[in-house]
Amino acid sequence: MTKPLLDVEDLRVRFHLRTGTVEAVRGVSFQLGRERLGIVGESGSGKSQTGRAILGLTPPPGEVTAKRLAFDGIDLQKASKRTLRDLRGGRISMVMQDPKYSLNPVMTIGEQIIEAYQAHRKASKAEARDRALAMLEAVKMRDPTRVFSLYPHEVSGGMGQRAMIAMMLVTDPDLLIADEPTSALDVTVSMEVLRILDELVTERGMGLIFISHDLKLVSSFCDRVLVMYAGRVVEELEAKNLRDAQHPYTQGLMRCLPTLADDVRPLPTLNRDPAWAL
Amino acid sequence: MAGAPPFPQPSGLQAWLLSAEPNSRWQARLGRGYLGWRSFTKNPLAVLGLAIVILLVLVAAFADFIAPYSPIVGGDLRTERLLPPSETYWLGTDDQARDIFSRIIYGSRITLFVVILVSIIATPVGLLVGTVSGYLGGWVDTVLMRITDIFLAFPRLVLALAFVAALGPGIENAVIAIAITSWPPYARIARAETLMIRNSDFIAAVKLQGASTPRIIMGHVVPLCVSSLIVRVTLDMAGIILTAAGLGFLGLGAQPPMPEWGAMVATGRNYLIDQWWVAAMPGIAIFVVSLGFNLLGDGLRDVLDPKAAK
Amino acid sequence: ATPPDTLVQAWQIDDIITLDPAEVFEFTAAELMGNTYERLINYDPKDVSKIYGEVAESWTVSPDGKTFTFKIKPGKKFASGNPLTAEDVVFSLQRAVLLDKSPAFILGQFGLTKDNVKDKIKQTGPMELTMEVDKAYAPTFVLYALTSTVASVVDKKLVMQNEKDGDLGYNWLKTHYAGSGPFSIRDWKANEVVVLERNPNYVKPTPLARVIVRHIKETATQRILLEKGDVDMARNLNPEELTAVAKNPDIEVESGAKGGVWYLGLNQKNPNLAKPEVRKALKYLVDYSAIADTIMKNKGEVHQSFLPKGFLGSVSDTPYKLDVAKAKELLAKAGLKDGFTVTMDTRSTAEVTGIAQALQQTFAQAGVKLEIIPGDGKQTLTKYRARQHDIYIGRWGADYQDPNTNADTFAANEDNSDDAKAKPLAWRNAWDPGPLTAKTRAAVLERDSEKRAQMYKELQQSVLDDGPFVVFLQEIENVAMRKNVDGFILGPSFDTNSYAQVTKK
Amino acid sequence: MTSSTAIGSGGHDALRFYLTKTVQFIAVLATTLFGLVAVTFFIGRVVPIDPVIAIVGDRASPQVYERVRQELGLDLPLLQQFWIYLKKAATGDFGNSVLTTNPVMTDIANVFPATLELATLGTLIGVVFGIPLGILAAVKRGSLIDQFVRLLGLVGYSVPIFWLGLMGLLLFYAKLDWVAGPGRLDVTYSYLYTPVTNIVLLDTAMQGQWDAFWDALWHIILPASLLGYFSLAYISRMTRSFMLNELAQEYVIAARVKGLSEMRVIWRHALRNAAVPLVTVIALSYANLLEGSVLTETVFAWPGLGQYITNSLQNADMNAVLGGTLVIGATFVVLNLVSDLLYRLLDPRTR
Amino acid sequence: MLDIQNLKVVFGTGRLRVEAVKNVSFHVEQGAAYGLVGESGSGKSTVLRAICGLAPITGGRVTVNGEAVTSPRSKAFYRTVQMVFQDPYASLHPRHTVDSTLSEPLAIHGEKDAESRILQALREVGLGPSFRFRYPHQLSGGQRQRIAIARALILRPKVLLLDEPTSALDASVQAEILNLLDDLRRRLGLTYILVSHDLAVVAHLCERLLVMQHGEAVEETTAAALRSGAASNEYTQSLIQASQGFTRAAPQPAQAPAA
Ligand SMILES: Nc1ncnc2c1ncn2[C@@H]1O[C@H](COP(=O)(O)OP(=O)(O)OP(=O)(O)O)[C@@H](O)[C@H]1O
Ligand SMILES: Nc1ncnc2c1ncn2[C@@H]1O[C@H](COP(=O)(O)OP(=O)(O)OP(=O)(O)O)[C@@H](O)[C@H]1O
Ligand SMILES: [Mg+2]
Ligand SMILES: [Mg+2]
Repeated sequence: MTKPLLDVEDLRVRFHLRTGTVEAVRGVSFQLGRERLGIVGESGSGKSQTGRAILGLTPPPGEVTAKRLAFDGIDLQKASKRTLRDLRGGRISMVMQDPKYSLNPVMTIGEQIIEAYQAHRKASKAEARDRALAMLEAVKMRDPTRVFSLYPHEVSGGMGQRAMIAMMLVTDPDLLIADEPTSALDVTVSMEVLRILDELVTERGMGLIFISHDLKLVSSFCDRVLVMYAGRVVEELEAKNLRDAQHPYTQGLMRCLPTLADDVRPLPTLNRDPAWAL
Repeated sequence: MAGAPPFPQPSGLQAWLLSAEPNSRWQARLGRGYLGWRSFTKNPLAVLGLAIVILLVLVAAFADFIAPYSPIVGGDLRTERLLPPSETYWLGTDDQARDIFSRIIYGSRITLFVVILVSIIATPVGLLVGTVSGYLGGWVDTVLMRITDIFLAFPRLVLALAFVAALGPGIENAVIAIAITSWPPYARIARAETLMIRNSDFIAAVKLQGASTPRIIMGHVVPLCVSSLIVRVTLDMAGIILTAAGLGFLGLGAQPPMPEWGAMVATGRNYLIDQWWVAAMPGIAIFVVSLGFNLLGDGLRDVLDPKAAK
Repeated sequence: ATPPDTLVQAWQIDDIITLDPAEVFEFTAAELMGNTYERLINYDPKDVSKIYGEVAESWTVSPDGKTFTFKIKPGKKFASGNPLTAEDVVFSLQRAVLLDKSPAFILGQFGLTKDNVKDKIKQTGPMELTMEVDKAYAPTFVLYALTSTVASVVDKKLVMQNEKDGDLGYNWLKTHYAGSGPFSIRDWKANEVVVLERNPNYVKPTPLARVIVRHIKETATQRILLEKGDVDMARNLNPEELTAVAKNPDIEVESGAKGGVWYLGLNQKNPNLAKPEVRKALKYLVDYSAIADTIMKNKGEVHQSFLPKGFLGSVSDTPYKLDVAKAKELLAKAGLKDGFTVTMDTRSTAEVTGIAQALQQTFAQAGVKLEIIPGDGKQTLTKYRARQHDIYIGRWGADYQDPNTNADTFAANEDNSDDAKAKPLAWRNAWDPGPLTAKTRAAVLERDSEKRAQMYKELQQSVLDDGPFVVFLQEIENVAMRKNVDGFILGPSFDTNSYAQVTKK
Repeated sequence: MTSSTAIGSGGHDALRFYLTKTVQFIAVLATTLFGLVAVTFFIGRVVPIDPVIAIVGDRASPQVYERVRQELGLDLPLLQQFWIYLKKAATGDFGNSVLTTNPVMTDIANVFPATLELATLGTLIGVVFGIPLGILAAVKRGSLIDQFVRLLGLVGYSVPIFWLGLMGLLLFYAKLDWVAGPGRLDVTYSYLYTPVTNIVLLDTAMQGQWDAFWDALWHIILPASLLGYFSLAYISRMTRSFMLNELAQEYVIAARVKGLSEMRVIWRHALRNAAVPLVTVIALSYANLLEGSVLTETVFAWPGLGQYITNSLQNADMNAVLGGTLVIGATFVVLNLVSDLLYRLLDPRTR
Repeated sequence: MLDIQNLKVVFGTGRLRVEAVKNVSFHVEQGAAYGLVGESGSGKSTVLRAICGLAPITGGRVTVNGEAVTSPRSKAFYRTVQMVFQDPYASLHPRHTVDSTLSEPLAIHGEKDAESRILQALREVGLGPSFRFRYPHQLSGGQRQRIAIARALILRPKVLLLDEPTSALDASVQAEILNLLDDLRRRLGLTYILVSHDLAVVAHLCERLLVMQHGEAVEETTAAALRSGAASNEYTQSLIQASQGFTRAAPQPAQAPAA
């Protein structure tokens, strides 16, 4: 890792609300190369907000600060709107949790993919179409031409999620942020989707941030894992070492899951230590 | 909770109100109200709206003390008629040599009366029809919605006019007529809302407790539709005042010499170009009050309607 | 701006429901009929007592006073080109009686009925006809009746060409024209416009080629159009608007007294109003001059007897004026020292409501609480005709130029029972005028004008003293017009407003 | 799964779907109209105005009065009257208007196009200005422009229309001379063309009477703008709220993630979705303009349906009132249907 | 305790007809816990909803305690069978406090003693009296689910239908709820039917389970069999596979994803 693809230092996201200020992300730092980085943590621990802040998509009352927030040497905080827009979708993409809500319901899947492509590449309609079809094929869509002209509500969750991936990868980005890309899907289908993502990373050398609350999944899928708690990274470790995590929080999370393998009863629960949040 | 505590440390009464562990129903309710009030007061326009409405109520209550002249008995027709605003008559006088300011002050009572009466007639009707129709579905829904459609498709004026004609003119009947023409949209809103609610798990849960349909509608569905209806009704207030004015205009609303604002504007129509104040002053009053209700409605929407408050 | 050969008027014409002169009874339509049809005889709008032949060259009355013989002017032509002969006149008069529409009673009161009209009105030569009446009426009474719209001469040939199912062309003429007046009616679009065009066959062709009447409901709109010069005349301006436009150097306001009076009808079924002292007290509780000078400025002048000025025998005395003390005294005498509450059915037009509120204030000074029940015209009228009102505030216009028209309704009531056949105003207010009925009947038979005038004066005096009518204004009609319009005649009745001589400079 | 059913839906299914829709629509139309007729008819009987007086006037003799009463069938039992009316109405005969003596439908054919013309142009103006304003307000929520749009809307809600109308006439017609005065057309042009549709703009344009066309446009622009303003007030407000709703959706974020320009995100994505409920709003505001333009029509001497109905009602001209009410009701139902169809067209989920 | 024979549930008609459940049969003894697993849309929830009358029974038979259920269900039925829903955020009325949510069933059934019963119910699900007057928005997801369970238990039912009671919750909270359910069953002698897509959760709580796919019962098996990895059915096998986490060089799954 000579020069990291993404360099984040002391990232903070605050929401100034009527009821006070909520700090959703509190000083997250990490570096990312061309690898699979997992971010895990409980609901509300700031995983999604971290991902969105990188893309500059923090919703309105939010405020983002960071000591450093650089992508491939480009300072994302100082970049012009134009540059940001070119980066977004062009070099950094994001796959979101639920295809049901994140695909525009009134546009066909094909249109949406073409649109993403044409936003960044000068291409004729026909070229873009070919490219979109190729992309649909790349995500193992069985009948790309048919899916191309379907509306989001006409495809199943798994197909939708694959369409979403196709849409986000059509421009060959260097970095993909996947925010719980499979949690809306059935287990069997989600394995399919993960396999596609995995192939893309290994074949294209893309950087991947994989956000999930499923530790089992992250440990088996990613190279490296950040464990977040209350807006902070409490532990960072190699995925395969997750079982040997040091932090009691991580340990607790690992242990409280029931497994097929052994039948622990009662299940151990997590005793939150206020000190973790500090 | 992630991050810093959302509220600055509260104290005393505030703490009691905001307690996450209320000790009684009352405390829970008040606490909820207080939270709503807090988010309401953060919106200066909504507060302005509320202030206007409160002012209206106060003016109506203390009209006797505020108004310098009689709203009914005019001055000398020869010398005090159609005078422009001056120090004696702040807002001028009308064609019957009456003080427009005093009339507006007293008119606030009628306005308030109309607005309140229409809302307490039309809202429950719309609410009931909408929730029952939405909740029961099937042929009940078809029949009720067809009726609603008929009333919606009716030229409002025809209905109101005919109704007033049947009952005889007068402000009370005008109010009933307006109420009759204004419930259908409320029914529609309530129905749409009910359709969303009726398949939700918490309704399924009460069903599983063996609750009867009326109980579910009244105790569980209606409370959730009320807030969006309240918002809609406050937003409709201006329209209601103006419709009352419109009926007054056709001689079917308030009876002369009642100082009903709409009727005053209507009279002023004859003097619009040269004696502008006769129509303009009550017109401004209507505008201000509508503005008040509208702002209030917008503010309430943010507090009561979770969908709109994002 | 308007074309120089066209007169454009802004006018509320939504009361027009027919163009058949045998049926027309509305102010607007009557005026249009006056300008488009001719009658057997007519009177000089400047001096009502001067009667002249319009279609008739001359006439004679038989010694027994029952047969009138008319000679028709030769060489007259209808707008259609058909010659106008005695046959047309006979047809027109018979037709009016046979159709028996609202105004038919004007002819009917001389004993002409559907059954006998063919015998009573007869053509006696190509240019001569006779009409027989049932009693020896004052001749002016008969002649004035013949000046009314219902006696207009229609083009028999044209009308009968359009007859269907023996309707005497009624359904056709409702929306068409078959006359011989200065103008012909080219087009009528209900609630929108009426277009009149010069009738080239008229004896003295009109200077104007066209008269266009636009229906403008809103008076303020009429005023704006007039000031802008997009109409030449505005017909319905309200008092304030008249005062305002009068200041405009390009506009002048012409006014003339009309044969209409404003009155309150006091229903005698109401026990309070039935007391003579109360009736009188109320007459003292109207601020006549204030109303005439302010709310009804330019629209009416104080007048208290039932015959308008200009009618034979009209009384112009105004004995009553606002006198609260006197009214209180009278009320006390009636046992109503603390006043009483009474309702008044009021048309919800600006002027009526204005008057009503002014009355409310003066009545209140003597403790009479007047509650106004607003309603639109037809509604209040329905109630009035059913004798369900307390007080009705209304306007009464003369149907023809003879004093009998008002005496018959204000001072006569043959049968005061609820199901009476005739329902004059006296009946509507449940008033039995006693001997006044007989006096009214006698007056129409009096052939001596002087004596006849005296009889009407007495009738008026009686009603003024004791009747259930508080007459307070005589109507004035105003026309605001551009200065360049000349020659418009504002006659004493609505059908005598004439555009025949109008020119535009 | 959903996808297979969607694909499986061939032309046959679609045909059946539209067939049932049509049948449904006719049923709805019929019941609504029947309801309207029934209610109006019986209202007509309780109105305390004697329809006979409206015809014969105040001075008619008792015989005339009685005869007319019988001619109108008012002496028959109520239900029988209703039945007779229904039978005639079914054959398209709505009787004659008492006031104008024409068959009611002829009258309405004359006045309705005038209102239609006005309301259509008004809605057009409302849409053309209201939607962009609403979008702007939503995008810049809480900004000055948002407040401005709100104020604009409020004024639209709370100012009496006749006041605005007369002020508009005074300013733009009398003082500034920018527009023509009240009425539909200058008298000099009224006889230059033959009325076919009775929509003056259409008739004159089709007959190549361009001077008349411009004059008509000149006349309609002020009242249409006025109505347009009221529909703008409503449409902009609704647009704002729909847009706020859409802008908060995930797919909008997804569109931003794609790197689309803000313009494209707003117009192509959010608005395209907001358009779905907006269609209904526009249809509704159109319907409101159609029936609610009475006062505008009065001020601008516009011979339209609103005036016609009011006038008829005040004169107990019940045939005319019934006819007018039916036309408005039918329009309402048709507008509902059209917005339904558009809804279907705009939202693939409902197809 | 509970017997389902050839249950069939059909929604809608014509174009909109969906056969959500086709010929499903199973039997649950008193005091047992029975699991239903399967992917999304396989009809698990529908089975539960059909049992308690929230979905129509188009065909087949449902007997509770030896008696066939009636439509509409009798009040007595609701005292026997209660249900806990998947989403704790949606299953509580947003305008009702915990107190009114819990007193509603008591009021409906005319139970006295509401005060103490509510406090007891709260205690049973491990919440103190301080939660009594809170609104749902003042509770965390896990706490809400506890309230939902308390509501289901307050009428002392014998059968509890659990529709993915933990799938909306974080892993740590899931553990708490699972422990609670386990504990309650033992203490109150309840009968459970648990729906989940998570094999591990079902195996943790239930002895026997039914695997469902496309509305049909694919295989009935036991938790023990699952743990040992024994499954006769390919689909069950793939479910077991997937529950182990991601495997990089895994063979193509036996069952293609729905498309
Ligand atoms: N628009 C917003 N306004 C206020 N607070 C917000 C907003 N969005 C998120 N937050 C807060 O920020 C915190 C972190 O949220 P985030 O969405 O990153 O959590 P997460 O780790 O992705 O959780 P989940 O697993 O539930 O998706 C939460 O406490 C949340 O309440
Ligand atoms: N009320 C309803 N109307 C029509 N179809 C329905 C209805 N409820 C469920 N369905 C359909 O029935 C099928 C089974 O649904 P069900 O909710 O039982 O699945 P599930 O196994 O519980 O899935 P999940 O794991 O997503 O909860 C689905 O195809 C669903 O679309
Ligand atoms: Mg998240
Ligand atoms: Mg389910």
